[in-house]
Amino acid sequence: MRYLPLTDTDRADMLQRIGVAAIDDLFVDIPEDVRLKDLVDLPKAAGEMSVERQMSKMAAKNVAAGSVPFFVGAGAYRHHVPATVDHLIQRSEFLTAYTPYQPEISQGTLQTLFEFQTQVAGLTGMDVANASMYDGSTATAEAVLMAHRLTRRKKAVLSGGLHPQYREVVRNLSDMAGDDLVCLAPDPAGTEAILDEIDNDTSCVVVQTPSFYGQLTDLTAIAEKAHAHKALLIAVVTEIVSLGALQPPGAMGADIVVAEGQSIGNSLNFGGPYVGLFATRQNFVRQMPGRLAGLTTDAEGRRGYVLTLSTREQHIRREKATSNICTNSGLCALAFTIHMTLLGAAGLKRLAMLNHQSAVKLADALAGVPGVEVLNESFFNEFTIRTPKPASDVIEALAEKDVLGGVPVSRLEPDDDDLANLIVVAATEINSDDDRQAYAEALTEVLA
Amino acid sequence: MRYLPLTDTDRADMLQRIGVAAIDDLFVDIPEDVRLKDLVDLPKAAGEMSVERQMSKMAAKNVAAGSVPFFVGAGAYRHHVPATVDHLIQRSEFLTAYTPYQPEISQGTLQTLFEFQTQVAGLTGMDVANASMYDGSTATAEAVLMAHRLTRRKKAVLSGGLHPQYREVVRNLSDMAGDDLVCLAPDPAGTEAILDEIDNDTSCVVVQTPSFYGQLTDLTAIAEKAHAHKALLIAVVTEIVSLGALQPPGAMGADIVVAEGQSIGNSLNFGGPYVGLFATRQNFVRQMPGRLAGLTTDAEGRRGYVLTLSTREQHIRREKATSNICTNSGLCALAFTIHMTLLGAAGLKRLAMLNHQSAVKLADALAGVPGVEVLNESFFNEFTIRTPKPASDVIEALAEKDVLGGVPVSRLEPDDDDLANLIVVAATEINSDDDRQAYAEALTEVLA
Amino acid sequence: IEEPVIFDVGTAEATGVDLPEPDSAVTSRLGGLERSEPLDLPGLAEPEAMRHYVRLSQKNYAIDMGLYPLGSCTMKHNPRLNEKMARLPGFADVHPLQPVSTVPGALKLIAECARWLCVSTGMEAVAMSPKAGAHGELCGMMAIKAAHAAHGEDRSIVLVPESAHGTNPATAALLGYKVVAIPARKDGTVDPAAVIERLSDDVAGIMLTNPNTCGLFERDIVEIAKAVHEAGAYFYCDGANLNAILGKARPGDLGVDCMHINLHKTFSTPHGGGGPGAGPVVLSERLSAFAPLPYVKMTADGPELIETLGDAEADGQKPFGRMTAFHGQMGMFVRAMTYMLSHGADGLRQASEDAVLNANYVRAGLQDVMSLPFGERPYMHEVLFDDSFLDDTGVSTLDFAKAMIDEGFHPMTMYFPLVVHGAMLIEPTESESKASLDLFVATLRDLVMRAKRGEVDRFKGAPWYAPRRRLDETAAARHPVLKWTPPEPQAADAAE
Amino acid sequence: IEEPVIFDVGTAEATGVDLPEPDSAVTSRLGGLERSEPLDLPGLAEPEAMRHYVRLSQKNYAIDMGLYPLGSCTMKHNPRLNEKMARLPGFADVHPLQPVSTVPGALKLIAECARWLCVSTGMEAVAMSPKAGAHGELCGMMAIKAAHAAHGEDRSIVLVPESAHGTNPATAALLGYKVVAIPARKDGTVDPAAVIERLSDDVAGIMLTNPNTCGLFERDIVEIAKAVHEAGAYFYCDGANLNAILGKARPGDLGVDCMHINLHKTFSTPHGGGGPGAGPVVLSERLSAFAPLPYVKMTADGPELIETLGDAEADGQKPFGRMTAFHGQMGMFVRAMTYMLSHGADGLRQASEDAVLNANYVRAGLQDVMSLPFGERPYMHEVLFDDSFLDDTGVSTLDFAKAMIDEGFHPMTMYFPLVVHGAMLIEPTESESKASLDLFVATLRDLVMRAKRGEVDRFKGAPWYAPRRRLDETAAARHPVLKWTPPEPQAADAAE
Repeated sequence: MRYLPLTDTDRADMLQRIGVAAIDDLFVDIPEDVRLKDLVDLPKAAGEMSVERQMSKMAAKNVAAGSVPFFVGAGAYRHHVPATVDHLIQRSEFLTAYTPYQPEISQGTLQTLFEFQTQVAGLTGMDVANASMYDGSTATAEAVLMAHRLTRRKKAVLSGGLHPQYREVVRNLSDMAGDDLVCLAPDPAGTEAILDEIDNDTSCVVVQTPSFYGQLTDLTAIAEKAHAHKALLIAVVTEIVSLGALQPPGAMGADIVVAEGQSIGNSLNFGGPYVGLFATRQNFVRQMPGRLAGLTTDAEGRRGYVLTLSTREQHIRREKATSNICTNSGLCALAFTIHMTLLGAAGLKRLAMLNHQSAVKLADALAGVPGVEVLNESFFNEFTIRTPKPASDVIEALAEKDVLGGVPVSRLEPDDDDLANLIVVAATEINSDDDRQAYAEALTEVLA
Repeated sequence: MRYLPLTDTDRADMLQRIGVAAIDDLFVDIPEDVRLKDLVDLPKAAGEMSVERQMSKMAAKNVAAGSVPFFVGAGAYRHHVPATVDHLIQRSEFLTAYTPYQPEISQGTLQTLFEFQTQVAGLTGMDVANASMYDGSTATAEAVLMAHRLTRRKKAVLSGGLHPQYREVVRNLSDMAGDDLVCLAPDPAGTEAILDEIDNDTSCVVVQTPSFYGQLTDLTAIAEKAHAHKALLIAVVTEIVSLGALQPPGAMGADIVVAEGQSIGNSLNFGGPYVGLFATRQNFVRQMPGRLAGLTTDAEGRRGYVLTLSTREQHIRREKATSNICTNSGLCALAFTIHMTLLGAAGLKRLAMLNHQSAVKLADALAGVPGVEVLNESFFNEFTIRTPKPASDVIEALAEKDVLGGVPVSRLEPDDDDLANLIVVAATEINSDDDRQAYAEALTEVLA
Repeated sequence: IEEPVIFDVGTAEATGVDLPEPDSAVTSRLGGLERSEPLDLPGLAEPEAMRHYVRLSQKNYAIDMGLYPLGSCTMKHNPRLNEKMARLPGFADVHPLQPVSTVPGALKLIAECARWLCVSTGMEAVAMSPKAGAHGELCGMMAIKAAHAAHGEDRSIVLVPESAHGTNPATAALLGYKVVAIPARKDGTVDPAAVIERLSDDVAGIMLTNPNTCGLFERDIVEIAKAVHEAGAYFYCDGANLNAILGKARPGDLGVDCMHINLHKTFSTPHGGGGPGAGPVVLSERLSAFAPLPYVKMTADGPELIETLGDAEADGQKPFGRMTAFHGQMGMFVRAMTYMLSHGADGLRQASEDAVLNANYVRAGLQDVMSLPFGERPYMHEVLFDDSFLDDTGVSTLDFAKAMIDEGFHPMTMYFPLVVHGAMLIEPTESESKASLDLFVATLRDLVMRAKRGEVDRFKGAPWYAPRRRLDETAAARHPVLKWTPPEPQAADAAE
Repeated sequence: IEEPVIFDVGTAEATGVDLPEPDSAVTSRLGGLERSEPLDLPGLAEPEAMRHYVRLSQKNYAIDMGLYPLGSCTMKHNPRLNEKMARLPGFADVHPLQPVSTVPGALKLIAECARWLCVSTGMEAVAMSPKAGAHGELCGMMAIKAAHAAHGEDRSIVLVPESAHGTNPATAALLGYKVVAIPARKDGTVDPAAVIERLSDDVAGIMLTNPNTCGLFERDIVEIAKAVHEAGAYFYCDGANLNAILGKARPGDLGVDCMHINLHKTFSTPHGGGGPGAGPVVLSERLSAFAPLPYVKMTADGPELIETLGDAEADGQKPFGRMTAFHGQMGMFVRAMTYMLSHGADGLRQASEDAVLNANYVRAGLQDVMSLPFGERPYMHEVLFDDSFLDDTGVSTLDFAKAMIDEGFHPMTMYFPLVVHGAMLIEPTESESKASLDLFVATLRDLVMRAKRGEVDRFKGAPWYAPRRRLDETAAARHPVLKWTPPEPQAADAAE
């Protein structure tokens, strides 16, 4: 087997050195009646060519986003990632390193994390950021837990503009931990009265911007009301590219910003791995979950980086840790920071404008399709349309015409009939005029 | 422009430091009437996404070998290359290094070349090998020149089993250099009387094994006759995998062995870049063209490698050099040596047997097609068939059925009507039973 | 050469991407929320960015450079075939919410990966979505909580051995459980009597690692499982060390109810400097109904994606909820699947055997000079030493580990598990050749001799030959500097 | 850590590939030529192979690590987009002899690449097939020879300036020409009078590098070309330095008849530790008919591949023959095309300007402490110093270069061109930032000061901080060891 360097001769020599007769003599602690003779029902080892064929066959059955006009977003976005990014993250020294617990031989990972943290703090307009979380949805749930710890309250208020699956993740953890939760009704147009839900029991208000439906809302008033009640504002961003054009949550009063960072540097990957961003105020840092890279000096006084504030973490505090998380999304964070460095402020700003313009053009094109209504007056690169037919049927019909036209809201909110005809549609810099036209034409046909 | 780090501010500062007013003040030596204002007729700079689309569009118009039953060989072969090979050759330290003229900071390149040379010498059964040539065809021409230098004769005898394009490359250089050349007629079945052509004017005899047509021949008699006349035997191998199963030319008396190394570690690449292998006897080393890595020690007595015997080369000897070649096919040689190291003797032997068996099965399958005759009794992974129709028509018709069935000899030998119905067919480990069956069925239909 | 931070060298104008000019004819619809302050993030042209990250990478140690004997972390070879497969457009360029009719291959991949995990562990079902090992722990314990709730029970205690990974108590605490510790036996394993003593109808479950963090197989595990089940509780097994027994024993046969699987440890997905991982949780028949959303169901018509409560209930399931948006770490499933297909049943078993063989070979090579807290007995995939062999040398476990860096090795896991003093946990994995282990053993023996000969300074000052000398972690934690800030003059301005 | 050679660690049994068992039912048809002696090549399992090559790579310097100021070699940034495009299956997985009907995109690529090369150099045609720069030189000189032959002439002399690359005289000699040297003017350029003096009806052509190897543009080139043409000879231009003038001047306008283009120098295909390169040759109208086979012709119906003499003659061409099997360095064409599309006309021009700007910036930064043999005049893309600034220091050019290694830089080109004593030829390329050049200049200034201060030992012993100290090249050449041989005891056996 190509991955196993021991030869049979080696094995025999080694058993002798150990002083046992057979390999099973090392497995004696496994009760004999449960010791396996073999793994049945599974095939034997296969060569690289054979494995590649089997995998490629499965892959070929999927419609790759790049092969069709593609407008699916709703929390994951297709952007162009420079070839340099994927090349660099595959370097052995990044790809096959462990968590940088030995900082003297992990400065590469540590410095990139330090730079990543600085970029995330800058982007979100916050004081500090951690070294990343699993993804945006779990980061949101962790933010709620963090708010509960900080406020010593247990009630979170979730906006109806929050991604439904994010809501479910928060709900699940709240339910399991016995916390309270107020979830507002789905809010495509951004008209919910969330201020009315904030009271002195409120630990935090969780608002997504742009909302799941694409709507843009100024969070300032929500932050003010929350702060007046000593509650925290958690801002959720699922399209991080938007912060190239939009006011950052930090500037609107957010106390914690969580985001899905997939859009920068990472592929769609059918939903994972992604990279959660997590930023907060300086004074909350010791309640922030996740890893942190910090600056220090070595024995010769040279600048260097280490993992720090680990006393918050489970391997020190065990049941008193800020979270049970003991990893980050290191390689995805690396992809993020490399792509972000290539973009720079100038590149990100332009990228954001191209995304917005792509969406504006698409919105205009779709608004011209008979029977279609665009629900959002302001949006970034995503918006919601209402069609005269059930959205799931429309999307299927579009797919048959090789247009992937967005996400039917009913897929995520199956129980609300009012939402049955809504589609969340995203456009990015990858979409050409041809793509947009193909969509409008296909939609016209489907609705005819 | 993403590849140009200077900003306009930098440029202005630098011009000032240099002491000129404008960039064109540095171009004053170009006569003003031929100085360009702009490159017309070519498009402007394009972003990565745009370039990727343009290139992908061109690529998509070609039928990739991996997408169809594929039996094309004739000097380039499709084998499975482990993913590790391509990963490693893309490491910055290998990919973006120059010729190792500064050995102290080039030990990576130099040691791999030293290992490569050892592998090539071992495979071919020769004493020494160089650090690679452009490809098999140019290596063949260089071998002939080397033989001329060694024998101080000017007449080369080329077997009719030599790849026609190799023959043309040798012929071109011979013509241009004013040397003599005897080219035997195309010899599909290996029946030519080459011994009769060897005389006391002969510098070298050039024989391909397996021949262009797939035929296997024992070179021993040719070597004996050549040596009896103080001529040299140059053995040419276009399918290097064959040496996993076959007697190496060195064991059959060859004085120089040249080969195309593409089969190990390298893709088809529509014909290039490939990697020429070049091996010879110890006493001929100072007349061998091309680079050589040699062992030495450093100032602390540690083992190390350098480019050596460069006094043969053009940068020292100028018009007296062994060749005008001043490069090798470094990265392709690296791919070769990595793949060869992964294979090892055991892997190469097995790979060779799988290739041979694939060809035997294919020969039997095609021999069963009405009207088809297999011309070679012994072969490695390639053989020649005769069909009742013109080969070029047959191959086109097969292509329309999505079978790439080999090379019509007439494509390379258009002037010989006897060859018009011959097809050179290759089978490798990539071909499955399904592939072979598809070929036989398609051929049956085409010939019906 | 010192590598500057991007903030020292980049500027907000510079960029390493070329994008078309925005269309001036398009009117923005940003609702007045345009960014008001310019973003101050540096950009670098592509050549500079390339060098920055290449040079930084060269300051890292990695598996591809040498032995990485981190006990319990399982740093094994990461095949590049896995990376290649994960980048096939049909896997990498597929959106989690594009129509299910356009992703049958992706669903098939998840289903196949799930099948391999179930079959090889002898379990009924698997929750694929957890994002990492700790997330899988959370998922497993949620399934247990959901199961108790479904039976109308509200149990408050979880039993956790002292040797457990810190995530175990942290996970239990996160769900509101009270953690009761089980002390280790003298031989490093859990005493069934100690478990039975603590079992009650208020105990929700036990969290056990097997093989445990001392590298030992819990030989009374079947008895413990039986007792746990009889008390109406569930048996959570931390699967961090599954790589020692794959193909040799199935957790399902041991009485395990749920177990997370770290795909990066057992199935070679890359550690990537700290993630991403993936933590699918295999579930016994008793718990399988509670698996979270979403999941892929194999039907005669092919794989079917169940992502809503309604569909799950129609399928007879009672999912406790959702662990994450979308479907889990697809990219890791692809890599793990590639690894599993490559090894096959025979290769997986051989890998476990080689891992155990390698660990015991290291034990045999070092047991006379280092100290084995539990004696010279067979270990599984990792071997635990304590620091008593360093008594009176003045060299600490930390010093010893840092000195290994100077010899070209990554240190082993230190000070874990907590059950012994100055723990050194060595896991070579199956990826090491005999020659590699021989060099490692010889090097460690040499270091031990040096420590015993009194070369204390060499150890205290180590590492000497790394990109950095020993770093001051205390100072970093006391005054955390977590991001770059402009140098002083500008800092003064910004502070106004 | 010393990296062993594979022959020390691998065995003939070990392998890093898994292949199916050969089919025992198949009878071999190898005609009795089966290998009789077992092949003795070592194999390594994949993890070991990975480490071997990763560790070896870490002993290399590379552009991706820092400035690589090798004059005349043009070590510029290699975009990874080029690598990605070259690996598209439609380019990488296409056979040179598969039916032409199945490769219209590949032919289009060659035709497009050819078009860009012709347009940007102002030439009529291009021979795409030469495999490298020196091969392109050969091709160009063959075209000249063929043209003379077509006119019934058999000229025997080629003029080559002293400053030429060694390949120029080697190429001419290979074709049987007698090489006549043209001395350089005091200012480093070619004197038209010296050329005219040597022209005769026996002169086949002149081989000139422009910009020349001193980094200077041959300002009398138009006059020289005119004289050459009037003598019935052809003007071969060595295109190694095309990267200095692309978009600023077109060789066609200068009177050039043929010029090879090193795609790796001007169009950023990777140097790969010494190749592969690619050396397409652009040809003037006077030579275009003689371009070798094969070539791609653009027709209204798309690209057409001409690969036989018959087809070429039908096309009105008189190809002199064939340079190589197949169609040339396709993989390099793809990379160069990607680079050209990325830069566009404006970017190519800007790159030349930046290359020249950077070289002159280095000149300005060093001219007061190092010595410029041709004075403080504008250079093109590279600047030539000589060693007179080291007079009386006891430090040689070689020492100085090796000391640069200790400062983290690759040395410049040394002892070339031959026209000055102790030449040091520095070419920073357009890929360097101002900050990078500032650091380089400061470092060199510091080294100069140290040399002048008499720190000779530091230089003589350099490099101190490289993977190897100075290597004994003389010993290597005196007793060449070109391959690994088994250690002594076995060697004794084998020698029997």
